[in-house]
Amino acid sequence: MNDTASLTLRGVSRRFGGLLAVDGVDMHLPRGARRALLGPNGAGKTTLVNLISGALPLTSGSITLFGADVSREPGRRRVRHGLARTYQQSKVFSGLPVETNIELALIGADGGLWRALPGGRRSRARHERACRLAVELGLVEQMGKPAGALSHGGKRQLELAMALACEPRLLVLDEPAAGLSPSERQMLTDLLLRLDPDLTLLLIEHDMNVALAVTDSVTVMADGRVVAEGTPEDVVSSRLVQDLYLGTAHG
Amino acid sequence: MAVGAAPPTSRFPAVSRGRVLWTAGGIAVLALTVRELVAAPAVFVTTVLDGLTTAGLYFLVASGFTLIFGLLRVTNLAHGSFYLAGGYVGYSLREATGNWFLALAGAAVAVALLGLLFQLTVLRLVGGDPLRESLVTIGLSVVVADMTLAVWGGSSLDITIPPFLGSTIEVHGLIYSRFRLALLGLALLVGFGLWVLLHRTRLGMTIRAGVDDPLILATSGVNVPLVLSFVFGLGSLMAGLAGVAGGSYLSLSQGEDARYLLVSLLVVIVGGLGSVPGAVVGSVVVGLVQAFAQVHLPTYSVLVTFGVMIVILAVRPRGVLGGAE
Amino acid sequence: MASDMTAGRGDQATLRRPWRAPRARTVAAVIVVVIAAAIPYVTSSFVFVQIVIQSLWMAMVAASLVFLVRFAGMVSLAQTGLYGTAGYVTANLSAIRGLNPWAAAGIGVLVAVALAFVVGMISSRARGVYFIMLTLAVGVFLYYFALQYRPFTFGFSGINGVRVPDLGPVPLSDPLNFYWFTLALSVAALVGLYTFSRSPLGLALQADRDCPERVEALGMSTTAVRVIGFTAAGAVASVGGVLSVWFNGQISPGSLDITRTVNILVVAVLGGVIRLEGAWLGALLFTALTAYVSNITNYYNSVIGLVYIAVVLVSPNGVPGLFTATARSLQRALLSSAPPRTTARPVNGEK
Amino acid sequence: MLHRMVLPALTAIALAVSGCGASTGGKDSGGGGIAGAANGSGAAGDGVLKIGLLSTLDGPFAALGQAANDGAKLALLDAGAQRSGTGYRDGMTGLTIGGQKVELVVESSDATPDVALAAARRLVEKDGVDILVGPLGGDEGLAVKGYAKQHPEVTFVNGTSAAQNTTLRDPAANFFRFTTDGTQWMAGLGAYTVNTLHYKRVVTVAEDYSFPYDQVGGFMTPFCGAGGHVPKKVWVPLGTKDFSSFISSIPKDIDALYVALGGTDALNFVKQLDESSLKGTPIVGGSITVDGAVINGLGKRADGIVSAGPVAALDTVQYRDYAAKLKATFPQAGPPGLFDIGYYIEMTALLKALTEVKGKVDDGHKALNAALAKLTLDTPIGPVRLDQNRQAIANNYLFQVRDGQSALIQTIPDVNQTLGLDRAAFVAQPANDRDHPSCP
Repeated sequence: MNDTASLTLRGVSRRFGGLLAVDGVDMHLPRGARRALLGPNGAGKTTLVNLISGALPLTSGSITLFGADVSREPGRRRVRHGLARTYQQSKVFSGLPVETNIELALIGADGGLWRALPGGRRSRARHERACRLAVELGLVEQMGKPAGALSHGGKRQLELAMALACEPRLLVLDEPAAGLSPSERQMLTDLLLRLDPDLTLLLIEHDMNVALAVTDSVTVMADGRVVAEGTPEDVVSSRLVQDLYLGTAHG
Repeated sequence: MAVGAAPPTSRFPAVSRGRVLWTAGGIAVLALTVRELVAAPAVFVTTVLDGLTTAGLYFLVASGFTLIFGLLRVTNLAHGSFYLAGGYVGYSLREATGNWFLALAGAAVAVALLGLLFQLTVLRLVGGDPLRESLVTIGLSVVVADMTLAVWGGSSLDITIPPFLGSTIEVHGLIYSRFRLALLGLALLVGFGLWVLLHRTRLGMTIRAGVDDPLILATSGVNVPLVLSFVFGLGSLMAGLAGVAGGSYLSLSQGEDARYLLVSLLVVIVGGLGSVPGAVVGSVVVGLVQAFAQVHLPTYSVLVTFGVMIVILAVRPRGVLGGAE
Repeated sequence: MASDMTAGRGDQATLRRPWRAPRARTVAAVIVVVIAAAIPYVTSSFVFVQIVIQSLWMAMVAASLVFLVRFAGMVSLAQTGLYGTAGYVTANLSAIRGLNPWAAAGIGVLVAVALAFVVGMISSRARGVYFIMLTLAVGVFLYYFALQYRPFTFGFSGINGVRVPDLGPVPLSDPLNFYWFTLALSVAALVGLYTFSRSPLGLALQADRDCPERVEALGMSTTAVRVIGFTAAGAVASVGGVLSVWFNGQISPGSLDITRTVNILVVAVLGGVIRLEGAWLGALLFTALTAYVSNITNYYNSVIGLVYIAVVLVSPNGVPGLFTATARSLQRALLSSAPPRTTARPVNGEK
Repeated sequence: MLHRMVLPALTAIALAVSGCGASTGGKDSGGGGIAGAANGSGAAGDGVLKIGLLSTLDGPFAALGQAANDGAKLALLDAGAQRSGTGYRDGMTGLTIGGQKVELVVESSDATPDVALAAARRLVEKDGVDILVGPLGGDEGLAVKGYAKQHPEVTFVNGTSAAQNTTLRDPAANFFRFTTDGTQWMAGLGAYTVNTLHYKRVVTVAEDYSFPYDQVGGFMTPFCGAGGHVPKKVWVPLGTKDFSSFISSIPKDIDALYVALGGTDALNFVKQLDESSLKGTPIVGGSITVDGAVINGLGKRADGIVSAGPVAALDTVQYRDYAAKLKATFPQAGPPGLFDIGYYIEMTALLKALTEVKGKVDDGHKALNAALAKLTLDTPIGPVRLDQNRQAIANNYLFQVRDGQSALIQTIPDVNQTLGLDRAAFVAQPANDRDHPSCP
């Protein structure tokens, strides 16, 4: 069973003072799964993503990435198992050029700083890979700009480029479409559809069009717990979910 | 993202490590206490009193520092200068009017006005960049030091205390200074006043909300610049108050500004920035550590005090009561 | 988190390379070399020794701070403590224990670098104002150590009579030789720091300044990056410490007290924390200011404080920034047809 | 970018190598460090004989520097100079010695050795002074002595700096001190404490730097020799204001406390002492411990305190003249004290020697230095002459506070630096320090 699992959560919980933000979440993502994580604001989705990526330590429970228990590993070690993520609010290196942003991601993907040291900064191969990614994400015009000077959409693209530079086996995206224009959303959807079929995708997204277009299964959270799981059709038609999430989101 | 958030990656869950350290620390303190009590009970009691009364003065200085940081996110590196300026103004008022309480109140108000003036003219110009704000306050401290030297000269000055506070009280053969106890009383009074202000008034609620999350302040409908100026003035007022209280017992001289800035730093480093209860804890820890270090290792006492603080910080970067995050 | 002082405007400048003719840099470099070569022969002895040479070693310490602020977003007030440590070890080993002065200096730098490593470890988790306060506490701790640990530091009096060694047949105690030696080390420090900033480690350090979470999410250790960056800066500061001891022939706790810490900060701010070279300019301005303003007014400390406040307020890029801003507005006024450039005021990061 | 950096580096190195040929080569730098040449070589160079005055007008000891400058300027006024302004930092002109114009230039430190050194360098290398008078503090003196060795072409006359080792060990040939050192200032006190007051067990309380070490050493050497014991020495960190916890650590079974703290610190200490269980313990004071302010502040508690020092309100013409002149010239100054009299004596000695050589220093200061070395003075506080290390031999005085007045009880004449002991044996002892001397 484990050999086909990319991510397994067992009883994952996180407490902030008196608040149980994530409460005993179990989740199983087989390899190649495309999972949407839905739920109203404050349901604990982003906290869950932070627990998975190691940005926050667990209060209890366990996390397995591709068969390895990473519950106690810091975030940067989980990257080696093939995990990459983006953030709800774009986190890019605003003082550095776009090119350097991507190259740094590549350095991280190549085994970190120590391996990169002898090669120096100007590795030709790395530079070419950075260019290819930039082309793919429509950033090639902006390569020399500081990342902080990019538009909102540009930053989202850059984040995605940095995540993809890691050549992940599990990609976790936190609201990648937030704040994008309709055309940018379309581009994003196309890109996500083109991803390697072996790659596992976990996606938090409020835009149902994007979410349902690129995923084949859905997990719904509320108040830190998983309240429903299934195919998009099942979940969207579920009464509970409509009350909980859709009602809130559109109300 | 708040300034100074530690990268939230700890290989171990914070709880278990914290518990081990707390237990170890607790046992060590307990063992030392028992040893002290058995060896020389009178010295022990006096030293604890010294530590606590010192903590009272430190709280008076540091609570203003921590309040200002909590709401404005300004590390006011001129806070020690406000202490010194308060002491000097208090000295002049005491000499002119002969009334110690008038000097206390007058100096506090004068320093509050100085602080307000600085906040309104200079700090607002810097506009919200915490680093540049800290840098500017360093400039102010240089100017205040030079100006106080020009006006009050380089000799140490003593603010004459009211006669009824000038003697000692004796309980079971233990002699102790009335003024030190009064200092502790003043600190408790100010602490209580702060508690009432922060927990029992609308303004206080707003301030506390703003300390927790600056964004709340902006959306709460209050006049934010006004609240910020009020808090800066209040913090300066406390420094001025402390200057008169401290300068009445330990004389005023050039160089005291740096000392009380460091004291404020130590206190908030230990207690956690921005938190008034943290300032209480921090003052007590710093006061007691210093008092015991002076009794047992007088020559290296300052090193011991700083060393303890650095160890605490290395273990808990945001202070004992600082948010764990 | 990104503040005006730490946002990466330097890179914007480098990236605008096509706009700035490369020849201008060559010209600037030649001018600097000519001035540097002429200084010993055109200045009075006092200006040469007390202002030029003194500002050279002071700038090394300030440059380590500028490097940290500019590339790592760390405002470290422990740099004076580090340079003092290197100075004390050098002074004690050579003047008291009679060790070979070069060996003493080497050990001094090593000890200070090791200390920088430890301080970096302690403070790597703290950021922003927490980092300022923690490093200030470390700096003050080192000051009190110098003051109180008499067996090694000789307390308040410090250590006198430190001799300047010879470099082969060249006696460095001669001001002219010392000048070239210090200048060469300054250039080496400058090149070294810039090279570091462009290495993968240096890039990761800047990345950490902008967004530590992302650095971790890319599989790199922010702690390692910060500790190495801090240690590298500490190495430069400690070389400055050795030079200061040789220059003064003595060291005492006053060499690393809070006033000196503030002075180094003033130097960094005057020079602007955008380019490392600014540290040398800031140091030159500062030493000249302290040497001459005291002749004009009794309140020279106030003057220095006010100049400092004014620079922080008016020009985040220090005194050089003042000139560039003036030059740009002049240029704009002259070429009023050109579209206005939005460079003088940096965009305020994530505020 | 990088290659553009390398170019200046290479140039610099190349120039450095060529620079070595031009250098003057292996000059013994004496005190170490980098010495710039003195500006305007001597009076012959610029026609004006410049005297630099270095005291402490910044930082916590600024008040002492103000008194010092009053004293120094009084000596110049005596000789006929005029003030260029009434500020402490203002210089003086208008004096002519042997046809040579004499000017006073003022610099200040904050009592730390490195700032004193920087100020000395400004005076010598920027202002081009021919003679430097100062500094004020003990550790500053040690640093300036080191600098003096680098500048044999400048004459250094001490201010009130009183560290023993400035002149006792490894002295500088061009450094003269017409005031006694911190150890000499204690002459007579230790023996008096044992033999007359019968205090056998005494704990010392002093600040942790070289001047108090010398004071405690000067007290303890004869005190221990006479059979006294010091079970504990409390060294408080510099700048301590709150002594209460230090007081807690003092053993209870003692006869008296020896307190070497300055001015208000002493006042604070005694106040806090009397708020503890050691209330009323007799006090023996250092030279700067018992001044007028302390006596007033302590009231009746001050009665009986014994101390020693080089300045006494003598019933002599010289003293009365001096006190009257000081009062008349500087109305804001206090009564005569250590710092104004110290600087007054040093400056007077210098001017007397300059007059003897008719203001001529263009012989590399040889005549001036010789005149200084054999000078004898009759000062407001008694006769002064120098020993082989150019260190003063002078009277010391023992005082007791009686009815709110510090009364002279004994004069110890002609105290030399080795306190009458054999010089070689005295120098062979460890220098005064935290742990030396010791007699627990």
